[in-house]
Amino acid sequence: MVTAQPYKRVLVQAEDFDLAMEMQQLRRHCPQAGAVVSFDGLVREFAKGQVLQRMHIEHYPGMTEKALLAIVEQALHRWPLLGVTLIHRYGDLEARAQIVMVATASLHRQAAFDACAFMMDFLKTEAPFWKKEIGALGARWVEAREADEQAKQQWSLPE
Amino acid sequence: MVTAQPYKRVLVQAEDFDLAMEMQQLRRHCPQAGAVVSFDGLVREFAKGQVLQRMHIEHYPGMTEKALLAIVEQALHRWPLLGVTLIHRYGDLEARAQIVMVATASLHRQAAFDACAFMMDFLKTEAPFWKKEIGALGARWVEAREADEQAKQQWSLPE
Amino acid sequence: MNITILYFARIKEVVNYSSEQVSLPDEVETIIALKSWLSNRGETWQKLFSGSGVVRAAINHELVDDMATFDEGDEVAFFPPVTGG
Amino acid sequence: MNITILYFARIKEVVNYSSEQVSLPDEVETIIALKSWLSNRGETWQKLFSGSGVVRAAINHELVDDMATFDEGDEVAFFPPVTGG
Repeated sequence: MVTAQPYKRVLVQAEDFDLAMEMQQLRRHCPQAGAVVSFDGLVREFAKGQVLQRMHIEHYPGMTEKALLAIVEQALHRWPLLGVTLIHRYGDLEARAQIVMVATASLHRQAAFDACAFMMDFLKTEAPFWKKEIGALGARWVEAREADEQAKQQWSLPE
Repeated sequence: MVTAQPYKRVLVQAEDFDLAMEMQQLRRHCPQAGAVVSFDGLVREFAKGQVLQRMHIEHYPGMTEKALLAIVEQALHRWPLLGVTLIHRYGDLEARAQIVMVATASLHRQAAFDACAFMMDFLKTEAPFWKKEIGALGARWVEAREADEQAKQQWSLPE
Repeated sequence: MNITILYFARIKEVVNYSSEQVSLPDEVETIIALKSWLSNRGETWQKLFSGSGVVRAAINHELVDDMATFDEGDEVAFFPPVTGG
Repeated sequence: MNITILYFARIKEVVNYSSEQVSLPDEVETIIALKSWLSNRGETWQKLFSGSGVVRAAINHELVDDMATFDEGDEVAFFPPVTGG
């Protein structure tokens, strides 16, 4: 009784997004859902001990859209999802601003939780975004974290 | 730089809740959050092959509140959370109505994801709620699922 | 000893009680002994506590196992495995 | 062979280019050969591709490794490990 075509919404944009509205829309498109999981990623006020004034996010137009779609397709292939929303911003973001959201809808909770965490882990390691933190002490590019690469590895399927 | 006292909001109620408003409130109380994860549990339209007219949820007043608080305290003990919201409804719910929400805020995504999934797994096995499905073919109490008990076991800490 | 017993969900429907006050003989002070004492009420009760459907118990809002003991004035509850969330 | 090269983030700042069109000698057709060819431009380029900071590459929007080959008209990009999400 899962609808044939899952709902997909993938956006790369400078503008802010309305998490509440996006989740309502996801629910409306997935009337059979028993579970909806969302992740909301925010610019932190502190980074490496300094107060953050803003964060600049650069991306690779053209490649970004393809990378995000590929991540969503992988999730849809691995879990019985009814719908997915993925929105990632770029440009200059203030402290506490929203950076990214991923939301998943499924019949049962495990698929929604796993697929949402999976997409965040893959976003962190496969989507061409680069963050620069701008604070009182200056600007610095955020370094890729080994922990993010490890988080991705845990989703490896047995050969 | 984690605030000393995490934000806690735990409710058992017949009334519906406003997920968007609850998540805004959680974010407002956790200005240092880098990650907010939410779970929204809904009454499904179909159950065991029949169209569901409504779901009745019975609970054990007095024990329920304590069980939910204990689950939240366990999560706060295990993960560095900035805030938690947990709301569970009881009474008669229509198909597609909201049953339960859990939302977590933390500096980094892993704690928010894990704590949210943990609380749902413990809700399913430790909170005194009982669901009855009422459909065209009659009413039946939902049976406890072995899978839920197994999901809980995966959170066991080494002795 | 006097205690209050509460019943929930399917079990409440089977026994047709939601709560009752009972006066127990001195030797009935564990959950297992209480189940046995209630089973003497007749077939319905006997089936309930001996059947395949698991009956969970709580004393004063805490989940307990069959060997748990209760005291004067305690609240004991019987219910099926929970299915919330 | 003519290709377009794009640079992003820290690498863009180091080389001071965001994109360029280059005409390559015939033997330069892999990412590793292109890195070597660009390194001949001087110290800045040499340090970039030989230094400890990992430089990732993409051909036509697909992440690739050093041995990947490109063709006439392809878009090659160099950037640091990604840090989105």
